[in-house]
Amino acid sequence: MAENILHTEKLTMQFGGVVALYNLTIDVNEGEIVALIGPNGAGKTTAFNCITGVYEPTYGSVSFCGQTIVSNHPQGKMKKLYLGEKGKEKLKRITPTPDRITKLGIARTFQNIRLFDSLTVFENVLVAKHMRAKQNVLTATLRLNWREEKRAVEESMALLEEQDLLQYKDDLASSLPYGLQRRLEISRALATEPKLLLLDEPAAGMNPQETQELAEFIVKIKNKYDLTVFMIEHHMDLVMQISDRIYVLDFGKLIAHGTPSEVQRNQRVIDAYLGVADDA
Amino acid sequence: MTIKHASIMVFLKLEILIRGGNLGMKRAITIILALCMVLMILSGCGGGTSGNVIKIGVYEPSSGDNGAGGKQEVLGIEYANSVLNSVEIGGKKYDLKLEIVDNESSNDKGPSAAAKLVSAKCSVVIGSYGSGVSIAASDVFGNAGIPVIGASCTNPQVTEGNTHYFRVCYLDPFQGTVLANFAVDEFKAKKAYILTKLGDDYSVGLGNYFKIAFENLGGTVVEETFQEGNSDFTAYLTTAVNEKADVIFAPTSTEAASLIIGQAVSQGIKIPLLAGDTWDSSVILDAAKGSDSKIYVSTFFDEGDDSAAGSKFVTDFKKWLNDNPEKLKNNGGNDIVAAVSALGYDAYMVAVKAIEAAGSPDPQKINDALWGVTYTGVTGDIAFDDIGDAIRDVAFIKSANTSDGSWNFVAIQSVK
Amino acid sequence: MEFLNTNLPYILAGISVGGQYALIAIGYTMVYGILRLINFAHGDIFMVAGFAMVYLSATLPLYISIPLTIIITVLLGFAVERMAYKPLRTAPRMSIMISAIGVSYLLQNCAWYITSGLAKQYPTIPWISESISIGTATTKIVTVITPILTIVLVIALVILIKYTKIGMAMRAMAKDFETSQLMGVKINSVISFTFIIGSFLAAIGSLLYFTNYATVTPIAGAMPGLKAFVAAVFGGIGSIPGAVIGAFIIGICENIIRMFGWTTFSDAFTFALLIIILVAKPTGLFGEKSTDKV
Amino acid sequence: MNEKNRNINGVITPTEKANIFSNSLGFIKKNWIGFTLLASLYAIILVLEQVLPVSSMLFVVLKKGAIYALVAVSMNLCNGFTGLFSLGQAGFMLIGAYIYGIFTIPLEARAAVYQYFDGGIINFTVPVPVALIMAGLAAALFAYLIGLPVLRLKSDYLAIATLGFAEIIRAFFQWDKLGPVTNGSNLLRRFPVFSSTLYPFVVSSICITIIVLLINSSYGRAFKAIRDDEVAAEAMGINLAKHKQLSFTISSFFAGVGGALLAMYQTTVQAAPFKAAMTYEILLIVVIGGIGSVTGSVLSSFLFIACSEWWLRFLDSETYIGSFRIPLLASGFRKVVFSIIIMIIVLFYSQGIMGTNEISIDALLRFFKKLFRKGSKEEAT
Repeated sequence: MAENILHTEKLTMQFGGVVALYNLTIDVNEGEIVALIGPNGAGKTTAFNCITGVYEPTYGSVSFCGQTIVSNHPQGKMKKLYLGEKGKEKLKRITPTPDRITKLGIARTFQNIRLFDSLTVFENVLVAKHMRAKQNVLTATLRLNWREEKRAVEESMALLEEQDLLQYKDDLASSLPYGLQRRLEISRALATEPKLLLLDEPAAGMNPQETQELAEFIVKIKNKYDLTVFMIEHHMDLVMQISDRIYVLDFGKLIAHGTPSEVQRNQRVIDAYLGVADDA
Repeated sequence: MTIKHASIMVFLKLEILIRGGNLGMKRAITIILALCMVLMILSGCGGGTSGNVIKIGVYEPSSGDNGAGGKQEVLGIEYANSVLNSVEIGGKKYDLKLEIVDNESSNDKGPSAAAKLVSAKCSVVIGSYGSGVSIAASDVFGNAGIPVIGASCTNPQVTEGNTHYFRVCYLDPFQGTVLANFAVDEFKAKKAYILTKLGDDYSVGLGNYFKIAFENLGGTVVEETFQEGNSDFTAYLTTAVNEKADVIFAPTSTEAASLIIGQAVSQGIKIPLLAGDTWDSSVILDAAKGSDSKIYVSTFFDEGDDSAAGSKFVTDFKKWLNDNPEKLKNNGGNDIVAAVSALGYDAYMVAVKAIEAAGSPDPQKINDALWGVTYTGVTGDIAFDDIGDAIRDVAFIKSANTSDGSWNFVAIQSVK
Repeated sequence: MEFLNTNLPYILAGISVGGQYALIAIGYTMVYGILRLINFAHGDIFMVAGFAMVYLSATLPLYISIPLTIIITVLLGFAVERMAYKPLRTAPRMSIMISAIGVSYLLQNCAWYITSGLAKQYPTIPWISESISIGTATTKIVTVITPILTIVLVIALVILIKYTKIGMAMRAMAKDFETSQLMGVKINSVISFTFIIGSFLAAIGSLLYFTNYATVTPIAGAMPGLKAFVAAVFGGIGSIPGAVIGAFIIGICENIIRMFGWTTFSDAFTFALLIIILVAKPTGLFGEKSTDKV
Repeated sequence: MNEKNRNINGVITPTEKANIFSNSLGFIKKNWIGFTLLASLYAIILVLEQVLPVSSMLFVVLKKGAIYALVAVSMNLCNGFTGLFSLGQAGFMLIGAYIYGIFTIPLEARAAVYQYFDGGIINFTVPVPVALIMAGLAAALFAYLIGLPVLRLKSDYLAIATLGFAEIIRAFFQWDKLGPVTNGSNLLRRFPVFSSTLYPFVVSSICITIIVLLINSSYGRAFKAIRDDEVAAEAMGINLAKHKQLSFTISSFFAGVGGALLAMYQTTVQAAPFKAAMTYEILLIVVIGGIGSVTGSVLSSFLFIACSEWWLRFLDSETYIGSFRIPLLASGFRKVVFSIIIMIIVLFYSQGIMGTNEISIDALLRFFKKLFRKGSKEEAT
């Protein structure tokens, strides 16, 4: 089996009294396309946010390529709740900011597209190159970083060309049609040179045909850039078609896990999606 | 003119360029706005000395902290102008015209106001009430070679180290010493509480000189400062009481003064309040009227002055005020003659003397002539020493009559 | 006891000024609660109330000029909202804030023009301007009345917000602007009502404040306004009891600072307090925490 | 306006793609029109100074306008391009002005200036350019320290906290105990000042050029990304804290330099005027010019100063046409009119003069070409 690239260990997230995510343990291996599915409010986006450092998880850890990147141990009341008698368990507390995680090689897109609206399509991609460039504010201002800049521009141009966005390059990101905005967001994520790409509902709001195109697109970029893809998706066609494995979440808990066909047959999954018939 | 015109045209075009294509309301408004600006430029470009007019600049605050005092000073100048509005030089009659700007009592707005006077080609400038603004604008006048006659700016730094600034009033070291002497003589004061306003050169300076003089006379002082815009003085006054001060010395603007007096009255504080020339204003009388507070100020001029020049000035000035409701309003709604009005009058007269002596409207010549001018004004004899300060050796001490809201003459105090 | 005797005046002044800040702070906190807008012009509305009283009482007896002052202030608050904030309801928050700064600039300059920038003597209101002695301290009656009146008004306001329909609408809007709009809350009238209450309290505050300090200037509203805002933040913006407690704390602390002779820093202290609270507990003492949804 | 014209000093248009990446020499080569314009601007000012009397109000406006342009652009960097709503500008200008004053007052004048503090405790001076840089650095240092706790705050809270810090700074500089250094609350004066209008122009234009370079650099894009969407920017690997801090500090650096220039213009320095009202004034300039537009800020600075100091001044004096006194004209009316104009702009032109657009050389050229073409067409018909 291929090497493990992402591992979450008992990831738990609590907002006030609401437990949005409970003891989530998942694995994503290199070169896979893994999907995370579940009904609305199941905690899928919360899981992404914990992995990418947007939220600090209440408990649990995330490791990436064998290195622990997020880890927390709860304090006070929470400690009793989550650690229980295993209170002696020693966890190093690691709470990095999202930019650090992106730098390590995890890129993401957002459920509700978050582009830089006042920047052009080209600049949107260029921004993602910023962190990889060897420069400081002085060299950048005085244009002493022109080699870096040149490289960033060329790479961004190449990327745009590949994604068929080149013709829109000088348009404002906000002026693009919806589908292209999605594609731009993914391109922008690719520009950060990730190993693992997290896609948060990439097919939201798309018709079957567009979804089909997206499926091909995801597979294409996965192969081209040697990526591992971990995605949240509602479109079952898409999920079933391209994912190698599926994790199913419901009310913050993992209820099923397996290949698409296994999951499809799983009764709990069916219940979660359709509701139990005599649910009083 | 053409250049300015062109610049505005460019702006107009740019506007059209930017909003190009978006015809309609906005564009119309833009064009109207731009046209207005062109008109403004046209009107802004008027002026300049022409024909037989000599311009006397008036650089005074009519707004801000010192607005009230500044206005009274301007009144004195305007009155003087109404008395004497022409001068004959070399057989040719020149009209004297006042060019009044508002320096807003502000050190950062002052220089621009001064520049306005310079660009209006004034031959000589009078002002300002408030030492800080005077210092701030000093260089603007200096660089343009225009002499300035300060009427009531008492801080030594105004005239020090330059040759174009003169003044007709006495200085803070003198005034501070006078007041310290008065405090010791009158009240046998051992301890004084000094309250000054941060960032006000007049206030801080006078407070400092009072402190030095008072300590030299064997007293002790407690000092505190307040910030601009402060309106709660109860805490300060409580400190004064707790420190068992014999006198409170508060050389502040009239604005703060009325707050201090009002709050002292409501706290039932009986300690005598002492202050410098700024407090010689009807604002103080209004604030103190009907209370039992004891307020003493040193000043340049006393309304009850019985010298011939003095009493004539007082009568005529009051008449002039009462004839002009607008002016009366600027004086605070009554016809009490403020010392700064008298000083403004004298400063104007000195300026006219200098113009006559110079025999020319040329600022440089007036500047040279000023050193030798002597004049007997309503506030006493005026002649300048080699720094440019009027030579003065007495100050008037007045106290507020709280029953009828007028000033009582107390003493003519000089330095021992 | 000796300590209390000598320092009683400071504490009295602190409580009194705290009450006045509280009345202004409520206006800030309610508007912020609903519109998420720092109404920078609020302090200036307070100042205009002062001037209105000065000019009205010059010609009219007090029993007419006081209600008239309050009405004018309320109308001004209403007008400012309608003219300067309503057109920008969908604009970014920064533009509304800038509009607020613009209104503040305009009001100050108008006041400056009308009064020529001169301080005006505030009329003496009989009884509350008289002096009384408390222990060793002598002060105006208004000093004593202020905190009492403040607390009475705040209780009335809290009741209004808790038990009336419009109060409920206000709370709903503070929680979720869009949803309450969808639920049929007439947002414009609720916002206007908020401004009316804020201005009304500011008018009362100005009556008390200027009776205490006797003169009104065009910039008289700026500092109390800022301090009242700090008080609102300190107490947790959006929370009325928070604003009141914050205002009293600031008023008292400010005077205690003066007691120690650190007068230069009495204003600076207020802001230092603000920064400390913002850094340590950004939601203030009683504010509610909100999590951004990503 | 067409999006393709958005960049000053040209970031990317297809034809330029080839030669944009080169060293600074290339940069100059590419922007030769801009530099020629700048040089001719200097030349015009020089000529004007020879032709017009020194006392002309035009120079006052130009000097103050240039200084305010720098300060406004620096504020725009922070507020407009990074989306940090900071209201501490006056405080940083104050630091700049004081540092400049303190370190350049000639030794022989110190006794007179620090008259209450026995000549002060600093007994050396530094050359003017060094002092200007020191002024900027000192402001930047303060900004850095302030930024550490404050920049985590969100929009309005950040605004009010920076406003508060500016007030605290002002109180500190007026503190008696610091008198030997800052001269307490008294005036600092007699430091070297500029006499030529060219001086503030040159300094300001250098500084603004640097800011423009920064805005168009990789860091500038990162700033704009933060402004547009903090969460997404972070997800793109942009370190929020670091970049906000950078923008804030750099903005303050230039505000400090602007403060020093203002000190030179005013010839005296005192802490009192550097209060919130000054920050509001600068903020209004930025808004009028368009938040996020450098050329807008520059343009509106000159307009703002010209209006407030010059063109509208006639509103302040009572004017008679014949014997008819024009109503309303009296001291203070200027400011009322001025604030009404500002309110109109804020309410109806909330984008300001320029919005987020810039006047670029390309756009100007195109504009003139179009004019020309139009002209020739008319001739033809």
